[in-house]
Formats: sequence, structure tokens, C-alpha cells
Amino acid sequence: MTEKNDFEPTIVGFTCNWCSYRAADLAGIARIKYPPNVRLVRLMCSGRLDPTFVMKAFAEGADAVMITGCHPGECHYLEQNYKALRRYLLLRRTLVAMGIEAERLHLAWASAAEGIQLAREITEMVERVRTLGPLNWHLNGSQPEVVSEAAIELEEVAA
Amino acid sequence: MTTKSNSHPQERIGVYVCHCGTNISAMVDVEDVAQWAADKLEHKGVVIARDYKFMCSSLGQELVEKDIHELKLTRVVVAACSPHLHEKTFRTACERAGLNPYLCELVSIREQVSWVHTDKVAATAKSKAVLSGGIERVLWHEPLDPMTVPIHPATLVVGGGIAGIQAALEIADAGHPVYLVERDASIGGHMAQFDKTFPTLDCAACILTPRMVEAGMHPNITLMTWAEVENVDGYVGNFDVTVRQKARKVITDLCTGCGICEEKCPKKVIDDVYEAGLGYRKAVYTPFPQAVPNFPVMDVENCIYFDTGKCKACEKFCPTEAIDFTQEDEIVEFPVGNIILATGYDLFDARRVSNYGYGHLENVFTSMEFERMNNASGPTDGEIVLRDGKTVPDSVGIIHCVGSRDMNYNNYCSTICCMQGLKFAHLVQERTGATVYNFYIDMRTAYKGYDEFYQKVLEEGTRFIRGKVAEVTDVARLPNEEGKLIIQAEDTLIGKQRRIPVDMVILSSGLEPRHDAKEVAKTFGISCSADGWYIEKHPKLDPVATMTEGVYIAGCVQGPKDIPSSVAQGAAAAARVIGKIQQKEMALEPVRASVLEDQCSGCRICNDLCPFNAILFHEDTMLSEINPALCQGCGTCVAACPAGAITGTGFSNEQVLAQIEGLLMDMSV
Amino acid sequence: MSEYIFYPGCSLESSAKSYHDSLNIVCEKVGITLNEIDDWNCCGATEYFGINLTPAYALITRNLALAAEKANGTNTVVAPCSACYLNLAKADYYMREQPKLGTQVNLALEAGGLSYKPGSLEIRHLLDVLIYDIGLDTIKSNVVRPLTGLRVAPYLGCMVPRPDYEKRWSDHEHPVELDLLLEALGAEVIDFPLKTHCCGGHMPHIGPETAYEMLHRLLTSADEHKADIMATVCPMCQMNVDAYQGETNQYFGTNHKMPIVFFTQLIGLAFGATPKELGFGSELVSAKKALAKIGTAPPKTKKTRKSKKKAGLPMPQPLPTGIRINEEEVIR
Amino acid sequence: MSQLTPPVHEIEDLTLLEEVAARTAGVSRLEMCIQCGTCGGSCPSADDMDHTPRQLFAMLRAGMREESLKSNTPWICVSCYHCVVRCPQNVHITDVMYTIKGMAVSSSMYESGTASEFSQTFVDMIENYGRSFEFGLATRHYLKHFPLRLPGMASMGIGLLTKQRMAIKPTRIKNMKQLTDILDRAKELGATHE
Repeated sequence: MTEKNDFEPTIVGFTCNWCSYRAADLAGIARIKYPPNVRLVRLMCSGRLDPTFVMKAFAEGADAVMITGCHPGECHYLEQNYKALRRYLLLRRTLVAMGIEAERLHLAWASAAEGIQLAREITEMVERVRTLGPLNWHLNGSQPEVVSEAAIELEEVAA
Repeated sequence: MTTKSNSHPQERIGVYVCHCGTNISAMVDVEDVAQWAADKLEHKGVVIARDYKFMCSSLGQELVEKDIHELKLTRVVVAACSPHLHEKTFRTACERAGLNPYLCELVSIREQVSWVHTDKVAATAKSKAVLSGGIERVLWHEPLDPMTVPIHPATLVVGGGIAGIQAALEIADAGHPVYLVERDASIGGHMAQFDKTFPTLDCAACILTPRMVEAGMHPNITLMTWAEVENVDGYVGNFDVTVRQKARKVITDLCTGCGICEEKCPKKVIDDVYEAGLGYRKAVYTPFPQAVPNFPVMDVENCIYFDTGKCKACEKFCPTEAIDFTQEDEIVEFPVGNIILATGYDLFDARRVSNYGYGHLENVFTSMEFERMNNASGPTDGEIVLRDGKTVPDSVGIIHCVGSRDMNYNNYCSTICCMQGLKFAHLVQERTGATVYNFYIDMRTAYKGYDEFYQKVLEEGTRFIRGKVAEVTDVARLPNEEGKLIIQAEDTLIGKQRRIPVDMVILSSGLEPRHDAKEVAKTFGISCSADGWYIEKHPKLDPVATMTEGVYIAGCVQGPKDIPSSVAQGAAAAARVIGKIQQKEMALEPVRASVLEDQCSGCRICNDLCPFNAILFHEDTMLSEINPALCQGCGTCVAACPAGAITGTGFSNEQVLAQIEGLLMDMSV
Repeated sequence: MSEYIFYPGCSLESSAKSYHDSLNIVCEKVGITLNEIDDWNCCGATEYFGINLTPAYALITRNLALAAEKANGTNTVVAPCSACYLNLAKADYYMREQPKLGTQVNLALEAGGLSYKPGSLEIRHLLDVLIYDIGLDTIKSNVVRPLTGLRVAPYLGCMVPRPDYEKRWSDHEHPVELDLLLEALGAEVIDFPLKTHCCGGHMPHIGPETAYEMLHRLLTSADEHKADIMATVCPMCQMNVDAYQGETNQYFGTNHKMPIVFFTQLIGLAFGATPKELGFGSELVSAKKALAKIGTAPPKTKKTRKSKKKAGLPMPQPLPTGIRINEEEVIR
Repeated sequence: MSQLTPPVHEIEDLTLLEEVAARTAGVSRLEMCIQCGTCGGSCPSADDMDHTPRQLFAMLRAGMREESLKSNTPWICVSCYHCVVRCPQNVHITDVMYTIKGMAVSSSMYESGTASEFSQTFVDMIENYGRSFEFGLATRHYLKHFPLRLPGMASMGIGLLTKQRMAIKPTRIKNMKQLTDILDRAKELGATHE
């Protein structure tokens, strides 16, 4: 038990410039606290999320990946977040096929006003991944090549 | 480890870590971060790493400029606050020093590190990771030039309510052409239906009609009523607008607005729009006496001639032969540089709250019905009477928050209903002397002069009951309830259920987005919140712009608001547009996607994905091309291109992948 | 033939036997086969929740587990009793809303060798099935003895239209389903404003004065609207209005004589069944006088709120009374 | 989110409001109450309540444990769900009432026994027979609480009996053991009110 509790996961979070990145700013302005395990990447839109980004993050050692975007119907670019949703669902399937727990990839909607909600999502995510333990997938026999192949396959379906 | 060693050996990077007073340095060991960057990331090209008290101060900026000159820096990374605050500051500093502004990267260690974490060691470690990500990323930056597009001087204003009228007049007065397109037969909007306006009790028509006339006569305004925008193509500065001018069946060039046709028309129809269902109009009609323009329109659905082929009374009596039964819709096209949407709101349909009995109990009225009843030109000539058309009520109950602040209907506060309810209380008391009860959840009288108005209504003796009304019923329990409407509510200040018998109930209904708000948003390429209000670019700092360049919003289309706020927004949107027009051309942020022709397979997957229709397919070359002026830089196509043939400046795959690598530089893979 | 799983509930075995008898006749006519859950137990009415929560939900869910076992091609459970309908629906809904409840209830069911997966059954009231599955047209086509001349107050009570977890009804306050059904039988349906108001529930046993007050409201309004008879969908409503009418009269010094019967009894009558086989006569306030009016010309004094047509201001059109006009679906 | 009936020791550090929410089936949304009074206004039996539901929720918020659990309000609730469908905040009011009843019973706070004993009598019937048994319920309940009403009610009772609407003998379900096992296990699991 204690082993798992000592584990500090590293999570890469992809944010949308218009909503979730601003939500993260807002959480800061409001001094809402959340664990430091998430490192954010700013994209213009969750629709920009290339499945290879997620694979890259896992390959580089992230224990989990969080995708965040505008609420359905509120996309800055009309409806690109639905595409993110689709890619997310596909990615989860692929991850499971590769032996990675689906919980390691999480999608959360957060509008620019939802700093509190984003902080809560992050906190919950960190807790979930802490219970899952580190992602030791290289030790499980998977190779980085598998990643890129899967990523290519994903790119094909992503559209 | 897949990380390449420095793939850009020629680059020389300057790193600046800001203390932000103690905002950052209290939680992040900024000296350590800077020292670490200088020591450990030298192989990435870091030639200097400094920490400084206030990087955004002029001294801080000069530090960057000096280093660019003296150390021949080719890239700059600043670890400080959110890029949304100071990205522009440091880009400009680079530009001053002769470095392309897009070779500068800002990473946030304040909003996303020092302010949200509580463990200094962990926060410092995260700062290093974030900085490392920024350094990896900046290596892949490319010098970019902002694009410029010309601005067409004409403006389209959609919606002729008070917000749209205000916007149109401001722009026209500044000397620029305006197309004012209105769906109804006259401009004026909801305000034209009101009698008095809170809190000053100005007569709505007295203050509105001069502005309507001004808009109708203005040489710079092309007024298109009974018309709807069908399509918008193009982009900021260069929109192509298609408008459907619906057939009035009246030749406006010949019509003098004498009103004889309306007088002679034998068909009486309940007017659901202007009279809110409380009064009648004819099948050929001008909605109200002060309508602008004053030409009538024909309601084909109710016209006897269109139904039976007989009648034509209007045509017979028209002195100028202006009636034309064969007139068809017309499609009009014109270019504009900017667009202001002021399409307003719909009133909440109170029939949906079946426990309030509207549509079922005859003496339950909506706020709009009451406005019309109050209006001297309305269906009762300004008399406040029951549905029978003659009885003056002795007691009136006014219910606030109808359809608002309620998860069963709309969750938001419609903001105007409290003041509207108070205005009604005053008017009822003034004109009938009836006893008035106002039922409210919270009394919201913010803004100038509003609470004073509440004081005045209190003074006049209106009885206030704090409690959301549970139901309105005509089922009497006690003799004094017989023949009355009984309003049942908890008086929450005494904690008892009360039943108040009254003669008349007025529902202070909330405001809703237009029923077609979502489709209209799509036509104009802007985004709509889940409840249907249009989303402003920034809720505080940019309330009238939208995320779509060149499209602005004003009035209730952005959210419920009162007349002063709508007017202010109309003027604000106009000011933004005038500013753009006077620049003659504008620079666009060069965050754009482009197709690498040699890699494009012509599969066209990207074509349909683009929300802005910016991707064009050339049949001859079988290649897709992105129109940089239409592209907004979302990057969906970049992510979706199966051939990897689309690249997005500012957010290229290389940049993001490098950043991920940098972010995770401490992970032993 | 439409097959349904059937949960009769305790009342239909005793106090609401006429409901049971009449619904059997009606269902047979319109082609409904009811497969009764074997060895079902009481749903706990409104009483068990207040005593002990987990057992209350386990008690209800035992029935669902038994029902699911013999689902046999259909997954719709029909409950004619309001309280049973609500309790079954509520247990199923809350176990979905809060999965932990489902887990706990299933742990309890395990002790009896049972299990139930929340959401696997659809729980519906008999009225819902008659309107939305069978349809008014089929009902109409079976009518051989129209109830012309009979003024009926449709009375649903509380637990059918509310809380309505699955949004099955046209409205929570003034639903139109029962009105339309009775109209299809040829009856004159009054616009009964208290049709979803409370009959007093368990109050006759706890605070009788409260119950009398509520019953008094119902009876007064039904009388004012000149109803001959009330038609209900709920055994508890029937019991309270019927059995406590005498006490209510005593308490208020009134003389209400309002018979109340189950809606299926009226359907059966219109379908040509005899009053006896439909269980008429078991009501304490006799419906005899009311039934005698069937076939007679409607009384001249036709006073409903809607009929006031005077020169005055136009009334707003009521919302279209189509059945089920619920909110548009929102993506979320 | 609310947890279902956790053992008492787990929720000791919750406020009274949180505890009630946690003990309520489903998601109660009790903390979302805006004190508008729709519930108290809708309630058909509000006149007989010590506190309107809204007041009761304010008392829960204020941590007034004893006063809340001694209130007759949840016992007067007739489960008509008018407040539930009208509540602008979608608070599961009726279910909260059930929770408060349960807490009042287990802490022996609610003393005026009519309502709670009616419930208990009903539950006893079910636990013995698996079905409710109106005749037994009525006689046991009325003999104890309304002996004076019995003569007046006799005609009604006789009416129900002669019209065969009330069985004199209870029906017992076949597999009573199964039901008892389930209920016993459920009681162990949800040791909330013990």
C-alpha cells in the first residue's frame, strides 16, 4: 500500500488555448491548489490533438495523459472538440489493445471560467493514476516501434 | 532515450526566469531554475540564463534586448506569467532588438506553478520541466510575418432592435456605410413594444422612435426590413453577404404608407408578435403606427386572396397601385468588412410552467402582454384590465423568476425581471390603485438608480413576499378565494405557506436565446454556449468581440441584459468596427495551417473538417490549399492529415513533440 | 400480442381487487399478455425508506431480480399501482445514478442467491403502456358502449406523473394522457385542476385531519366541476377518496357522494364487459347512480373554464396538447 | 458525490448537511438549496408541519441536529413529489425526508410515535409475510393510536370486509427465507440507522 502512495505520477495535459488553458490560468489567479504532477501543453484547440502527441507522451515516460477542451457546443472553432472526443475514444481503444489501462487517458471539458472544475479534474486524475501505479510498459515488452505504428494507424482513422 | 541532441546547433538561446516580486519566487527557487538551465541545457543552445525581479518591467525588457544584441541571441524563452498576459510584451521587446517576435516563447510558472502548488521542491522541479519544454519548443520556432488583409468599409448589422440601431447609427455617423438587416417588418425590436422603461419611467416610444427614424433616414444606412441573412462567406475585412429580401407584396417605391390597405383589409388576425397575442392586426399591416419603414407587409398565410383567390380589397383601394400579389422573394448580395450581430432574445414561453396556469387560467398574463396592455397604443388603449377587457383588478400578483434560475427551464438569472417586476408594481399601483404583491427569490437591483427604484416601490406600499411561487390556481378553499386566482407560496421570511387571492397575475418571464440562435451562429461562424447565448471573446476584457475576427455581438444576443447595457454594447461594437475600418487593413496573427504541396495526396479529408471552409481543393492539380485569411489556426486539419502534409505555424508537430520531450526530460525512459 | 412482465402489488390482491379484475379484461381485449412475477414481494410503499434504507432498496430490487430472471424476450415491467411503479422505477434509477447503491443492494441480494443489473428492465405504469404502446386508436376501436353522458374527473394522484425519472409523461402537473384515454371512451372529461394533487397518502393513519383537508379539496373541486365520478390509476387514491369520504364529510359537515373507480373499470365498461365482472359494487361510495347516466344526453349546464367565450382580450393558445411534449434532447 | 450509507464512524467529521446528503439514496443535491421556498409553497401538508422543508434544510445547514431530527416535518410529508419536480435546484426533497426519518428513528429523537410506529408496523408486516396486510395493519395501528376512531370507522371497515376488499388472513410469499436472508444482509450492510 505505502509503495503506491509514495509514487508520484507524471501526467501530460493538453489544453485548449481558449478554454482549458485559461481555466488553468484562472485556477492560478484564484490560488486554487492542485498537485504538481501535471505538466501542460498549450494547443490552439483540442481538435489539434494529434494522436501521436499522446503516444509521444507515453513513450517519453508520462504515466498518464489528460486531454482538455471546451464543452461540447462551446468550441472556439465551432465543433472541433467533437473531433477530439472521437480521437480520444479511438485512442483509448488502442491503448487497451497495447496493454495500457484506459484510465491513463482522460478527457475533461473545462470552459475558461471553470478553474475550480479543472483543478478538481486534475486532482482526481492524479489520485486515479497514483492508484494505478507507474506505467512500466517498456518492461512489459512493448517497444517504441509499436507506438509509432499504432500512431500511424490512428492517424488514418482520426479524420 | 529518443531525444535528439541539439538538432539546431546554430541557435543561441537566452533564458529569463522572473521572480514576479515574490509571486513566483516564494514558491519556486528561481535562481536554481536559471542556474540549472545555464548548466544543464547548455547543450541545447542556452547561452545565458538569468533570473530577475520583474521581467515585464522596462528594465527587464531591456535586459532581453541587450542580450540579443550583445550575445547574438537567436531565441528567447521567458519563464514568467501566463502568455495571455505578457506574450506580446516580450515579443515586442525582441522585435525592438531586431529579433523576429515569433522566436520568443513564454512559459507559465506563475498561474500554473507557483500559485497552485504548495511544495517548493516539487514546484521548482515542475518549473524546470516546463522551462525545458519551452526551450525544446522554441528551437523549432520559425520567423513569421503577420499577414495583412484590407478592410472593406461597409458593415453589416443584423437585428434592428435598440442595440443594432445604436451600432448602425454610430458607424453611419462616422461616415461609413451600414446595411441594417431586420427580420420583422419594422425596426425597433422588443423596446418598441414596451410602454415605460425602468428605472426612469421614460416612455419607451418617446426615446426610441427618434432613433428609429434617424436610422431609417440616414444616408449611410441601407435599411433592409422583412429580410434575413442567408449566407456569409469570406473572412474579416472581406465578407460576402447574401440576404433574402422577403416579398412584402407591396412595392415600396410606390407605397406612401397611407394605411388605406390595412384599413380596408377584411381579415383580422391575432398579432402574436408585436401585440404578444393580446391584440389584433390585419392580414396586410404595419406592425405599429411609428413603424420604420412605414410600408406594410402582407401576411400571405392569412390573406383571403391567397386562400380563396378572391378579395383583393387592398389592391382595389390602394391609391398608388403599390400592391403586387405576384412579388417574389429577392436575393441581394453585397460585400462588407465587419459584422455586428444584435439579434436579441426570445421571451421565455410561460406556458411551459404549467403550475402557473398561463394559457389555462385567463387572468394570468405574461410580462409582454402586460407591456402591451399598458401601452396607450396597445389593445386596451393603456387600460389595465382583466381578460374580459373591462374589469379593473383590485389586487395583482407579480411573480419574479418565471423560467429563470430554475434547472427545469433556464438555469441563469435573466437580470431584467426583478426591475421589470418592480416597474409593473409601480404601474399597477399608479394606474389602478390595486393592491400589489411581488413574489421574489432574491431582489436583484444592481446598477445605477435601480435600488432607488426598489425603495420607491416599497414606499408606494407594494407587498413583497420572499418566496418562489409554487402554483397559481383557481381552486378556492376559503370563501375569500372564490372567483379569484390564488397564488400559493411559502413566505420564507416567516416560514409559513401563504395563499394570496388576487384578480390578476403577471409573470415576469425571463429571456431566452432566439429559438434559431444555433443556426444563426453557424451562418456567421461564431460559437454559441450550450444554452444558446453567443460567446464573447473575453467575458471581461473583450465583451463585444467574438472569437471570429470581424464578427461582433451586441445586446441580448450575448446574454440577458437591460436597455442601457444593450445600448452600451451596440456603441462599443460600433467603436470596435470603426477602429478596424479606419486602419484600412489589419494584421492577422500568423498562426495558420498550410499544405505542403509535395506531400499532399489530394485525399480531401481535410476539406470537410475545416470549420471555416478555408481549405480549397484544386481539381486540376488534385491538391488542397488553405486560404490563410480564412484559416483561424485551430489545427484540426494538421492533426487529421493522413499524409502529414499540413503544417501549422506556431503549433507544428515538431514544436509540440519537442515540447513534450522537454517537459518529460526528467523521466528515465 | 404484446407481452409484459407484471408486478401487481399487494393492493391488487385485496383492497383494489376490482382494479386487478378489470385490467385483466382490458388487457385481454387489447392484446396484452401479462406474465406475473413469481413470488413477488411488497414494494415497501412509502414506509420502508424511512426506517432503513438499504433493506428498503433490497426489498424492491428482489422483485426486479426475479423479474429479470424470467424476462423471456421482454424487459418491460408493468405496474398498475402508483407506489409500486414509483418504487420499482426509483430503485432502478438510483442504482444507476449512484452505482454504490447498486453494489450494496446486490451484496444483499446475494444472500438470497439473486442479482440485478440496474437498467436492465424498463419500469412502466399500465396507463403509459395503454397510451404509448397500444395507442388510442386501438382503444377506440374496442369501444362498443361509449360512455356518453358520463362526466368523469380524471385523477392521477402523485406518484405516476412525478417524479418521472424517465420523462415518460406529458407534464408533471397537468398531464393529458388519462384525459385523452377517457375521451376516447366517449366520456365527457372535465378539466380537473387537482388531477395530480395528493389524496392524503398515509395521512389517514397518521394525522387524519390533514388527510380530511386534502380529500375535502379534491371532492369539493370535483363537485364544483359537476363530475359524476372520478377515475383513478392508483389504489391508494381510490382507497382514500372512497373509504375516508364518510369521515371527511363528518369532519367538514359536507355531503359529498363522489364515487371513485379505477380507469380500467371504465375502459372495461366501454369495451362491453359487465359491471359485475369489472368489480363495480365493491366501491364504498356507490357508482350506481353515475353509471345510470351513461348513454343519456349530457346536461345542459356545461360550465368549464374553457367555454367562457366573451368579447375581451384573446387568450393565449395553450401549448399543443399532444402527448409527450417533453424538452428537446440536449447534447451533454 | 454522496456516498451511500457508510458506517457511522466514517462520516463523523461530516457536517450535518453532508451527513444527511451522504445517507440519502441517489444524488440528493441538498447542498444546492437556494432557500426559495418552492417546496414549502408546494407542500399540501405544510400547515401541519413544525417547519417547512426549506426551513428544515436551513436547520440542517446550521447544524441544528436535535431540532432537525425532532421536527415532525418528514413525518407529515405525504410523498407527493410536487416539491421535487418544482424545485429549481433539483433537490431530491422527498428522499431527504426519508433520510431524516431514518436518522430520527435510529437516534430515538422523534418521539410522537404515530407516524414512525405506523411505518414500523408496516415494515414488521412485510418482514413477516413479504406482503402488506391491510387488515392486520389497520387493527394494530388503530387500536394503539386511535382507539376512539374505531367505532366511527367500523362501518367503513365492515364495508371493506364485506366487499371483500380486505383479507382477514395475511398472504405470505413462498420463499420467505430468501427475503429474510436478503433483508438481514441488507441490514448488516447498511448499518446506518442502528
